[in-house]
Amino acid sequence: MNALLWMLLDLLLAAMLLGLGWAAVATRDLKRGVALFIAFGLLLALAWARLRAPDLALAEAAIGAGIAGALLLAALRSEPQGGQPAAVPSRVFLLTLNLFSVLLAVTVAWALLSALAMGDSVRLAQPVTEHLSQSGVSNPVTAVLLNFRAYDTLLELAVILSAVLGVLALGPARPGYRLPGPVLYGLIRWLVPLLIVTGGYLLWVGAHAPGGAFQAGATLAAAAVLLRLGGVDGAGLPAAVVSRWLLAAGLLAFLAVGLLVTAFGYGFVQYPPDLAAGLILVIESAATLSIAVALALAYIGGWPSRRAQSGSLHTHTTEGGTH
Amino acid sequence: MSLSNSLPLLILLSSLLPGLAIFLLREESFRLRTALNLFGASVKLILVGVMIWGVFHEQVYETRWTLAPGLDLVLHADALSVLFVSLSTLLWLVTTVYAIGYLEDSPHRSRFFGFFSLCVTATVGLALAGNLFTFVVFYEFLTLATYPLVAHKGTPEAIRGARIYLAYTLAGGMALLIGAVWLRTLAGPLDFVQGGILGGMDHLDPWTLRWIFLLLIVGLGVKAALVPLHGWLPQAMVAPAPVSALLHAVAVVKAGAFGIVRVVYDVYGVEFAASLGVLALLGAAAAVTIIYGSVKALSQDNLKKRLAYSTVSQVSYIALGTAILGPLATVGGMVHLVHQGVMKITLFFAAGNYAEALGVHRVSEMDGVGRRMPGTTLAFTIGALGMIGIPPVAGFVSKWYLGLGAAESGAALWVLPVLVGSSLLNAAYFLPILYRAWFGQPPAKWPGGHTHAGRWEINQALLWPPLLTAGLALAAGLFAAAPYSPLEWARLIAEREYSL
Amino acid sequence: MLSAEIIYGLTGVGLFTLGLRATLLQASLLARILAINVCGAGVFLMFVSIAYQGLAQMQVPDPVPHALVLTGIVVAVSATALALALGRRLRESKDE
Amino acid sequence: MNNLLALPVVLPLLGSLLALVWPRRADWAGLGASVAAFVAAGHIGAEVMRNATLELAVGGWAPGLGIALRADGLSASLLLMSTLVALAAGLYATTYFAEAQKRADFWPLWLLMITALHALLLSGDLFNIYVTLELLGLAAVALAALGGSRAALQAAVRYLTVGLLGSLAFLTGVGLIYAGYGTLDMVMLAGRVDAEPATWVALALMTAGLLIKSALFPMHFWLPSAHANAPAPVSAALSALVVKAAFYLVLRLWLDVFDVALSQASAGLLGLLGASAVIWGSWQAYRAERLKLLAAYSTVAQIGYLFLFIPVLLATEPGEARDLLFGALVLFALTHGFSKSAFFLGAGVILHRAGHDRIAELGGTSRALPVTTFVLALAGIALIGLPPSGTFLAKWQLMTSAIAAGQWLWIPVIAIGTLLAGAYVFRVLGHAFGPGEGVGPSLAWARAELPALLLALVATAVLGLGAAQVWTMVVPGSNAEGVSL
Amino acid sequence: MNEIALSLVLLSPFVAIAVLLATSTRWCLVLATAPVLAAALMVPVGSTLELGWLLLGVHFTLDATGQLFLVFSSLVWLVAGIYAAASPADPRARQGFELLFLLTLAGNLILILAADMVTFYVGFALMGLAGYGMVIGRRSQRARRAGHIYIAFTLVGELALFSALLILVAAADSRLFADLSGITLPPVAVGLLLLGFGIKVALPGLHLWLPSAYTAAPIVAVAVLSGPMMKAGLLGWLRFLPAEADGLMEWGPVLMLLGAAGLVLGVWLGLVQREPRAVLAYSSIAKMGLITALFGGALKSPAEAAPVAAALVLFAMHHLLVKSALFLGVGEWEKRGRARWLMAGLGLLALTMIGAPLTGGALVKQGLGTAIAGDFGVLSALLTLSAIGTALLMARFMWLLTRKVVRPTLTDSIPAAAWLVLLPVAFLGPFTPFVITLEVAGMLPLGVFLLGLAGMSWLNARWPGLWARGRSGDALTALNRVLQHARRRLPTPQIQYGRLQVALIRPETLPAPQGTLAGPGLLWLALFLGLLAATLLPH
Repeated sequence: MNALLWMLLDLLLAAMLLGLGWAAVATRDLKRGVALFIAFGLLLALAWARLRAPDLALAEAAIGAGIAGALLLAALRSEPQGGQPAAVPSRVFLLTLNLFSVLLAVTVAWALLSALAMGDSVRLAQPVTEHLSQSGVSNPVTAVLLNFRAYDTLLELAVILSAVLGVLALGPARPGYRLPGPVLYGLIRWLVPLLIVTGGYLLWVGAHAPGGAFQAGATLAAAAVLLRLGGVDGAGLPAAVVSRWLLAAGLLAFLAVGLLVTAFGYGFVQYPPDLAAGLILVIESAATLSIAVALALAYIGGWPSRRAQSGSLHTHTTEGGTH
Repeated sequence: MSLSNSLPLLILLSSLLPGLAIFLLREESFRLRTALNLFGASVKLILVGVMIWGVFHEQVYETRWTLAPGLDLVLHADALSVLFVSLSTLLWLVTTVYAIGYLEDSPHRSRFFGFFSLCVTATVGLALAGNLFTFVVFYEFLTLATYPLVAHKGTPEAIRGARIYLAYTLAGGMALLIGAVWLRTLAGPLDFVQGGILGGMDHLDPWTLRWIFLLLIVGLGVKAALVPLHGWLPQAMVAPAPVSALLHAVAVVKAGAFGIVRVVYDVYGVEFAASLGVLALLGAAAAVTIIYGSVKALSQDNLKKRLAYSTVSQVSYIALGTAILGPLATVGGMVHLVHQGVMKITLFFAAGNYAEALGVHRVSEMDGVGRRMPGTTLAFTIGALGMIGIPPVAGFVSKWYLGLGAAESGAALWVLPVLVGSSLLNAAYFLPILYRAWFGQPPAKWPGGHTHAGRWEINQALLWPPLLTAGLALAAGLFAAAPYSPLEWARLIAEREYSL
Repeated sequence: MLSAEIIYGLTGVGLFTLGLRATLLQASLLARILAINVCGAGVFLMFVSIAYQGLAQMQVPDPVPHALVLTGIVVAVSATALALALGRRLRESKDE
Repeated sequence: MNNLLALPVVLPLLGSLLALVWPRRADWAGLGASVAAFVAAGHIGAEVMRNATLELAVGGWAPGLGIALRADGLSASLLLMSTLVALAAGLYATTYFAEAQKRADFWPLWLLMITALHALLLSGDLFNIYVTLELLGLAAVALAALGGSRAALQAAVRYLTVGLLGSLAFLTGVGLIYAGYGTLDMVMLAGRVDAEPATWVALALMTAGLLIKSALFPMHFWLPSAHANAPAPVSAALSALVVKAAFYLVLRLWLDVFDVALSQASAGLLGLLGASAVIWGSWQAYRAERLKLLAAYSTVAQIGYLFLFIPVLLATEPGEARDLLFGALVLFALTHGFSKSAFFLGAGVILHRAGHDRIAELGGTSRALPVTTFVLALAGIALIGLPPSGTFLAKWQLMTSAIAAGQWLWIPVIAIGTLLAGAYVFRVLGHAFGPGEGVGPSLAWARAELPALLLALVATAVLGLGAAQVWTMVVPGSNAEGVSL
Repeated sequence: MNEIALSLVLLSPFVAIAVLLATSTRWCLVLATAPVLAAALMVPVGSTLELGWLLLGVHFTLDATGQLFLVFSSLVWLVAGIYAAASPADPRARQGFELLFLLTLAGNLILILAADMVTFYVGFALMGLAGYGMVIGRRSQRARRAGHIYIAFTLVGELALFSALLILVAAADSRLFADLSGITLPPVAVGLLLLGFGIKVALPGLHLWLPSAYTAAPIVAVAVLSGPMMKAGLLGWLRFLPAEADGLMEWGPVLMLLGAAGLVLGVWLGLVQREPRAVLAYSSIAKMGLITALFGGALKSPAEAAPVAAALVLFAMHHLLVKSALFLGVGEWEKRGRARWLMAGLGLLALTMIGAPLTGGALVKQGLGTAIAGDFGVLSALLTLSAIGTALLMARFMWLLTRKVVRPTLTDSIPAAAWLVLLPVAFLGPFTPFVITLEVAGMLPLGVFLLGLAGMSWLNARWPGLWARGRSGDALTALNRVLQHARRRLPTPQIQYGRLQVALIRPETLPAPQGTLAGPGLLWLALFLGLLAATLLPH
């Protein structure tokens, strides 16, 4: 009974996901599409929660729906209304395409089911739980991210960096929004510190509970987004020179630790067990800053103009950043 | 690092290094470039002299470099290679002198002489190639080294000629490559061995071998200008005179012919090839080419074109000699390798002189050049008579042995008419030139060319090379029976090939 | 009785496919990026459902796929950012 | 515990960070990192020559739980190539980008791309490879967009989109594999995989994804515009390295991981696509009107050659013959890497000097830029596959094995491809030799021309005459002795 | 000693050439020829000279036949040399006439002394080709045409000879003439030899080059052409076709037939000529016809071959002397007109030519007669026929000389003197013990000769211009036509570029909505499914 109820709930959620997803990509109206996509993201976060992946739920909410949504909305602003005139493929072509897509889905599903049915379902969960104690953190996801597969994370930070550098290389940022009305302004003044505190908390808690550098960074970035929406062109970012350092900070810390330990006879990125917790925290905090600045810059879409650097709230922001 | 395994390499380097050095020279540094050229050429000459002596006394010279497991770059000296090496070395020296005179104060001489040396390097590499792979390598290398020479003038027709040349030779190289690879998969590393290596392997399917032979011959036939693969040769005439001389006498055309010899004698083995029946095919192709080339030459008014077609015809004598089973024909073919080179280079030098001094490019303009330029015309005459096969010029000796070989092997008696016919045609397109040159009335004013002041008819650097080569052509015939003469070498090769 | 991992796994496959199809058919860059994100979400869903399968034996789901998906999400957002910036630049170059 | 393996990844990454925080010192940071990476790669190569494969378990966690970096002959040789090409191209870039701002933008991205390449070549973990693929893709796109022209941007957008699709397909495959076998480490996987639906579909998905990134015909549609419109040094790296990285992965998966699940038919399909790529790419290159477009299409063709090797490899019995062919494959990849980068750099020089790269108007280049013309010629020789370039040896070996395996179809393909290559290369040279104005100094522009010359020489001379070393590196225990002096 | 003498003979022309090139004095012609004659008289028969290093290995020897040829030829060469050296310079003819004269001489000497076939060929070729230069000596339009015809025939002849040589050497496995007699000669070779030498001896059909050359060339050239060079052909036959060799008997009749034809042809055409030179030319053809026939007879019956051959050689030598002398005389006549002493000398030569009594001609003819007494019925008939024919021709010749008026041009006397030296030798013929014999065989031609003269003057008085129809050196343009034909342009193959059509589709241009990735995407999906299918199929 209980299980059946769960299944029905699952089916409902799945159906909604598919429906929203379909609606988001099928619609001709981009505005609608984006809105649907953000909704889809939130629904996805729900699904993560259902699947016992709270870290992902947080990340999805903060990044997948939040930042990505913000980016898309910002992009909408300059998108010509109504999108391009819809291109109509020939009937036969569409038919073939659909046929192939279905075939693709069927084969992948077939493979997935047979894979799920194959052998033991434990996979790497076993070794992770075994070595969790030596990882220096108690949250297995964080353990995997920053210890067992720290190398992935290192490169992942590089990915973010390269994306941002790509954005920056494309030229200066667009002019920001005009100053909003007092209500929103007040709201922002009230929200931003809250977000910053949240970010700091997420970073801290990541060691043993859901949360971590990415979620934290995303939250800080969200604060910057709000500031920009609040008419602060610079989104409270420090001067370019500093921002560059902040961008690099995460990777620098990572590399520093990773290489430093080798000086003591350890392998690359091999933490001494007793120092692991501290080192991870150092890396994570640096990474948080980098991620935050990176996402913020990505949202702004380039270096803010000089004038913007002297935004009203930026000192405050940087304090918060160095929390 | 003893001489026995470094000499071939040294001979190669003696033209390669100067060539590379020359590329780096400034256009103006005329003396240094000339010095480098002549130095390289003379060093090579000396080294080759050593090699001749050594090979004659059955010394073994071999350089081996492994490029890939199972793929060795082998430079090996045997009688045949020495024959070709000495020819190219000698003529390189002469041609260099000629080119220095010919190109004085013309642009891009560094480029020219650089590629010139590379071209000779490639030729020598071909000559010394110790296995089919090495041969293919240098065969392609030669194509590359000659392209810039053909295109040297940079005029549209020069570019066009070079392009056509390239299209033919690259295609040919491809056929050769495929054939070589195919053969290698069947027969393993294809080191050249006197008497061939395939004869022993009776597990191979004869038809496969025939196909491979066809591929190889098509590949080599392009450079050897076998009809119908000869189309590039008349087009390549746009090249400067020294280049044409080198192309026709030593480098490209000869490389093809030499390759045919190698394939028939040292890969297939002449008896085995004959037993496969592929020699008949080769012979037929050669015969057709001989006649076709001569007939075409008749109709050319452009002197260099006429010479080009005569090359088409003459070089096939080598293939013909190879295609006839029997030592005498072999001797004929081998010795023609040298004789044709010496005679043809003379003709091209002379043609170049006419163009340079008088602006005469067409046969119809040649009336009375003999009086204006007796030395050049004398050289031309000797070369032409040799081509016709008139004793005692070298060409006679070649034709004599070819014919003798044909007569000796009753099967190939059909070759005699070919020889006779081609000789008649040779006479028909050469004698009128001689007649005009000597007995024609010189015009009041020559078409053009820069007037050369001085007591010589033309710049000495242009006068002596043709005279020298003409003398060689004469001597090669006159003292054919003397030791170390080309004929003697050819005999030596034939003896070793047929293990007489 | 369908287990959750199967339901969500298949949903993932579905999202993957329709995202892919839309990516191919959309003309506007923005829409295309949307579609790619949906497509990616489908893939992530597969991963997480795979992880969920671990719940049966060990009482926690397999954390590795979670970590991977977390990485994936970040990568996706980075790519989105870059793509949107490119699109903006392109449009500006069209305007100017 | 061999931390040496981490260096080719770490050093460029550090370099990029330094270049990021000190924009004014970007050149030095970049070049320094490139040199350091080159040295590290050299050490790794030497190590690999000494004992077959190196492994580093990052973080000290056993492969499976952790991520392993591995270097064998294949990856080590590709690593060496990429470091050298990167060094030369970087050196050229310092003159290519006139204003400091551009260079400050260029260096960090460039070094990130190099980081990604090296990480990809060394990685032994499927998901990690996905991350490197993404890093590579994003950095490459960003660099390709540096040109800033409208065409460049359009190309970059398309490049990014298809790249993302490719990586997603790859990721899906990874997911299926993980679901099926519970590991991401390729060596462990090789031990576990079996001919099962999961394997087949996963392999098909990953291969399909990689085929897009390696631009195998008909998935090459995005390449020409992207490579032709990027800045010259970037084009060089894209054509020489990035595309090849994807091919490297295909090779890895097919030969080392999934060989049990393979079939001659699928290999044959790849071969057919490769053959079409050879013909079509060469033909398009011959028809191209711009030099860089020609180079880009020639890349399409050369990638085709690489895929031609696969069916022959699978048809050849493991053993000496197969090792020979494998070495030839690596040799081909290396030679193309060097020659193509040299070609692009040369094209860049011409573009800079003449202000255009329209082939029909190249007249007089041989006078104005003799060295660059020489570079184009040398690189062209390697592209055609004429001796003494390494390509020649590789093709020789490929044909040998193809004939031995009875796969005759590839022979005419190679022949036609080679002839077409000759046609397009010498079409360029013909125009370059053609009439035109201006006689320049023999070495116009040392910092710009020398790197290209270096690369071209490596491709044509070093890899040709020293090819035996490639086999000693790639094939454990094959010791070819040098010249017997 | 002998070697030295022989090498002196062979070298002297080349020494002379050297002198000529150094100091372009024309007397080197004499310098070349005089020592040859001297040596020829001194060198004993049977002396040999071998030069293994030269060419393909060269062998010289002097046998009886060779000595005869050498003595008479060199005598003619000497006189011709003096004549040429002394006669006034023809500005146009200057270039290289002496050089070619000497080269021709060298060739002639080489072939006479050659003991192996290659050497003989070398000499023969050298002589024939250098002869071209002498023929066109005057550069007149007529001379050029004659030269072209001459060179064409010569080349054909030499190539025929060349091929024959190859076959013979291959058959005999030796290059020495000595080794030929042992073997059976391949018919192909014999045919080629007949062709090759037949051109030199002007067999009917192969004679076409001769009249034009004789009428157009400078007189000195004609003298040596008609004398030593023409007889070289006969020597070739004697050398290459030794009667002892097998397989020649059936060729005898062929030669006899050809010879007879030549005789008739020569006489007939000769009678209708209007130039003294042309008449002499045809008389040469007729005489060589007779010689050919006799040679054929010798081949037909090897038994009696030797004496016939000997007599034949004497006969030939006599003709050699007389014909050369006649031509030189004509040369004088062309310059001086009808000087009495000149006409007298020519008359005497005509008499010895027809073999009138008391002349060397009578002797050699008698020798022949005795040699062929026996079963050579046909031959003796031919002999008589030729006697009559020759007589008529000579009559015609003398008559033309008397009729034709030539305006004297001032000349110096040395050539005339030289000719006068030659005159008695020619008249007395071979230095056989001189016996006065009166016999019918000698009287008949004399009578015919006188009758002929009378008849001709009468006929001419009766129908003036009767002989106007005669033409000399008839038109021969066959070879030219062949060349013209060959000159027609053949199409040269041009190779086409960019025509190659590739039937491939661009994936971008699928029937997909533009601006999307749908086209490539579709292909991509297909690719994925294809790969999957290909992987699944075997399992």
